[in-house]
Amino acid sequence: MAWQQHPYNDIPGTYVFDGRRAHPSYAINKLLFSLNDAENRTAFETDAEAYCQRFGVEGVYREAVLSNDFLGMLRLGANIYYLAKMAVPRGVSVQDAGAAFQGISTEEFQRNLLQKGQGLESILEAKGGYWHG
Amino acid sequence: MAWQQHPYNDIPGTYVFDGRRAHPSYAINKLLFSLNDAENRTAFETDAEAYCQRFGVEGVYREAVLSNDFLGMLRLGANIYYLAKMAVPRGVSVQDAGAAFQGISTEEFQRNLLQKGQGLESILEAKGGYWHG
Amino acid sequence: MAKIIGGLTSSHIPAVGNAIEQGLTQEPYWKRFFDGYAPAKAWLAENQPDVVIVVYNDHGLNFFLDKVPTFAIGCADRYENADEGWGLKPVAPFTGDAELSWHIAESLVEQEFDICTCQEIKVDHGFVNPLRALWGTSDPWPIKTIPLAVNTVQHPVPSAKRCLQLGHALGRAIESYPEDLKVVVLGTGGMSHQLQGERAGIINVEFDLDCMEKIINEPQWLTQFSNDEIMAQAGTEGIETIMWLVMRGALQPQVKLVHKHYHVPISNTGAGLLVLDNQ
Amino acid sequence: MAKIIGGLTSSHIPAVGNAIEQGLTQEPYWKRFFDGYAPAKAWLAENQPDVVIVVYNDHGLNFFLDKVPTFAIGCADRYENADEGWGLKPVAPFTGDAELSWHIAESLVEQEFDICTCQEIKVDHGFVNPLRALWGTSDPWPIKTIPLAVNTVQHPVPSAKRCLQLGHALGRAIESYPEDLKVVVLGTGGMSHQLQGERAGIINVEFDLDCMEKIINEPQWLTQFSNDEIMAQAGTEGIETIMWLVMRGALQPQVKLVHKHYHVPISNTGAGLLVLDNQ
Ligand SMILES: [Fe+3]
Ligand SMILES: [Fe+3]
Repeated sequence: MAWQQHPYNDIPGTYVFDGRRAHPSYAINKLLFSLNDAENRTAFETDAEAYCQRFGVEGVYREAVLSNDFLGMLRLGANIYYLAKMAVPRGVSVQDAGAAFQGISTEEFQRNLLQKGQGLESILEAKGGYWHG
Repeated sequence: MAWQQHPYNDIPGTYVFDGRRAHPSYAINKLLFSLNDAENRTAFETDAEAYCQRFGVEGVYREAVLSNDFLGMLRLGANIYYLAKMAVPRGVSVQDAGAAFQGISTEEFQRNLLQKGQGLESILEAKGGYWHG
Repeated sequence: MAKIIGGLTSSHIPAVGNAIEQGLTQEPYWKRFFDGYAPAKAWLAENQPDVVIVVYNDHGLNFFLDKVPTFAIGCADRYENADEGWGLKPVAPFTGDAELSWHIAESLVEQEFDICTCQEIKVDHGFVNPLRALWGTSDPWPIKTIPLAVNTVQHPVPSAKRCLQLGHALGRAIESYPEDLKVVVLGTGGMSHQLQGERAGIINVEFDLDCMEKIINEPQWLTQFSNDEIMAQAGTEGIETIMWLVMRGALQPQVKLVHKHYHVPISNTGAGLLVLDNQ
Repeated sequence: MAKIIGGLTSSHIPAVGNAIEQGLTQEPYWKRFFDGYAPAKAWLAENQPDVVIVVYNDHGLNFFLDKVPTFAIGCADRYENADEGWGLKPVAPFTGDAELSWHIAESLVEQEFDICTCQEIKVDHGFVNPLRALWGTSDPWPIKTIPLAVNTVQHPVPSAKRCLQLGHALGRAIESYPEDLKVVVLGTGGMSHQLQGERAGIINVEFDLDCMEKIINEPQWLTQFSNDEIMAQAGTEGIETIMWLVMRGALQPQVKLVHKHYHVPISNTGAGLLVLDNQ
C-alpha cells in the first residue's frame, strides 16, 4: 500500500481531488451524484438514513451527511461539484462553503472576490487591446 | 453528411461494428444491453411491445425484435455481443446465428469449425516447441 | 472540405446561466461581463459557422467516478441538457452531427489519442452556458454542436501539452472531413479559481492575462507548466484553462485576434473571452 | 520496488467458463485445451505473483455504447462479476489494489495515454475466464487483480502499435511503484475468430501461429498491420489479439519462453496460451 506524493500536496489550503481523496470517499460521492435525479432527492429528503444505507455511506461519512456538515463532507473527500448537488438545494452555496473553509462570513468572502477586480481597467489598459465597452 | 469509407468494408461477408453501423442501431442495442438485468428480462418477456416503446425501438427494428428475427437484428446493426443477451436465453447460440448467416445448419457450422483442427498436431510439431500433453 | 474558421473561449460557470435565466445581464454586477460578448456575437453573426466543437468538462452530470475518461467525444445527433441537482429547467436539446463526430473519433484514434466515444451525453452547464452567452438561449439552437469533454475534475488530469497536441490532432481531423462545413472550436471554463480548501477564492489576474496573451499566438508557453504549477498559480479549478489549448491547437500557428475581453470576478473566477479568426 | 515477473496469454471465451462450471474439462472436446494449462499453473504456483493485471475487453456488461473508452483501468479494491444476461451465477468478487491502480493511472496519463479511470467495474467473462483457467475457480481468489480494459468492440479500435506502446508505458508504470510486489500481466482474448456475417466461423491457424511465435520476442512484427489487415486475416473478433501486445509491451525486450500451447477450435476460435518469464 503506497499512495504517491505529489508537488500539489504542498500547495497550502488545497485538497486536490486525486485517487487518494476519491478512493475512501467513493460511496459518499456516489450518493451525492445520485441527487441529480429529482426522485432520488425526494427519497433522500424523506429518509436520509435509509438513503445512506442504500449507498453504503457509513461512520463519519454518514454522520456528516445526516448533520448537513458540508465542510466536514468536503474534508472527508466529497468532491465540491458533487457536494453542490446536496448543498445548493439546502441554501448553502459553493461560496458559503469556501467562506466556511476560511472561517469568515460569505459576505466577507464575496467582498474579497470583488476586490480582485479593483484597478482592473487600468491593468487592462496597460496590457492593451482589451474591450472596455 | 458523409460516412467515411474504410478498407474493412471490402472484406467479404463482414460487418465491422463502427459508427456507421452503431449510430442507427443505438436504440436496439440499448434495449439488448438492458437485458443484463434479470428484472428487465422479465419485463421484456412480459410485454415485449411496451419494452420496445420504452427504449424507442421502432419500425423494422421493432419488428425484428418482436419476431425473434436474430439474423435480421444483426443485419440492422445489433452488435453480436448485445444480441447474445436476448438470443442465448431463447436457445439461439452465437453459433446458430453464424450458421444462419451462411444458410447452413448449426451442425454443419460446427463440423466446419472442427475441421480447422485437422492436422493441427503435425503443424505444431513442424513449428516446434508446442505442448502436446 | 470542412474548414475551421475560428476559435473562441468563454467562461462556463453556473452563475452565467442563472444571470441569463433571471434577466440580470444588465445589472451592475453582470453588465461589463455580458456587454463584452457583443463583438463575439457580431463575429459569429457575420461568419455563420455550421458546427461548433465545444471543449468542456463535465461537473458530475454525465460522468461519474465509475468511468472518468481523459477525453470523450459525443457521437450522436442530439444531446440533452438535464437537471444537475439544483432543479434548474433544462434548455432545449442540441443538434449534433454524428457523421462528423465519428470521423473525428476515427481520426483521433488513428493519431494515437485514446478517446472515449459517447453515443449519448447529457451536457451540463460547462457546455450549455457558453452557447447561451454566445448565441443566445434559443429553441431550436441555430448551430450544430459536438461535445468534446476533457477530464479536469478527477486527477490525474491531462497535461497542458497533451491538450495542445489533442488540438493539433483535432484540427487535422476536422479539416480532413469531405463535407463543406464552417466549423468553430470553443474552449470553455477557467480562468483562475479555487472552490475548496482554505485557499478558496483565489483569483490570479496576472496569470490569467498572461494566459490570454500567450494563447493567442504562442500557446506552447502554457505547456511549460506542470498541472501542479498551474494549480499553484491559478487554483485547483483554474486547471480548466488547459481546455483552451485544445481549441487553440486546432487553429493555424498564427491567427488574427478579433476580440479580447477579461472580467473579474464572475462568481469565484476570472472570466476571459477570446475570438480568434483562423481564415 | 514492484517487479513484473512474467506475462501470460489466454483465451477468454464464454465456453471456457461453462466447461469449468459444468465439469467438462476432461471431456474429449476440452481435454487437450485444458490439459495445456497445467504447465502454466505450475509456473504460477512456483513463482507466486501478488498481483495480476488482466488486459481484456468488455463485451457489453460494464461498458455500453454511451461511453466506450479506448483504454480503461480499474481503480478499486474490489471488482464484482455479474450476470451477462444468460443467467449464469457470478463467481466470487475479486480483490483489487487501488493504490497500485492509481499509481499506474497517474503514470499512464503522464506518459500521454488518455486512460479512463474506473472506481467501479463489473468484470465480465473476458476477465473472469482466464483467471478461472489459470488459478482455478476459488473464493476468495488467491491473487489481487487489476482490470485493464481495451476497446475491441466499437470501432475505431486502437492500433496494434498503440497497444504495444501502452504496454511499454504500463511496464514503466508498474516498475516505478515503490512497494515490493511480484506482478504478472495477462493478455486475454483472441485468437482468430469471426462471430457475425457470412464469413462467421473463420479460423486462421497460420496467422495465429505467426502471432504466437512473433509475440514471444519480436512483438513489433504485429504492429506492421493495420486493424483492417488484422481483421482480414483473423476475423473481426480476432482483433482481440492486439490485447496480447499490451501484455508483451510491459515485459523486457527479450524474455524466456516457459510454455506455448495452441488448440483449435475452442468454440469459434483459435486458442493460444503463452507463459513468458521476465526475470
Ligand atoms: Fe467548470
Ligand atoms: Fe472476447
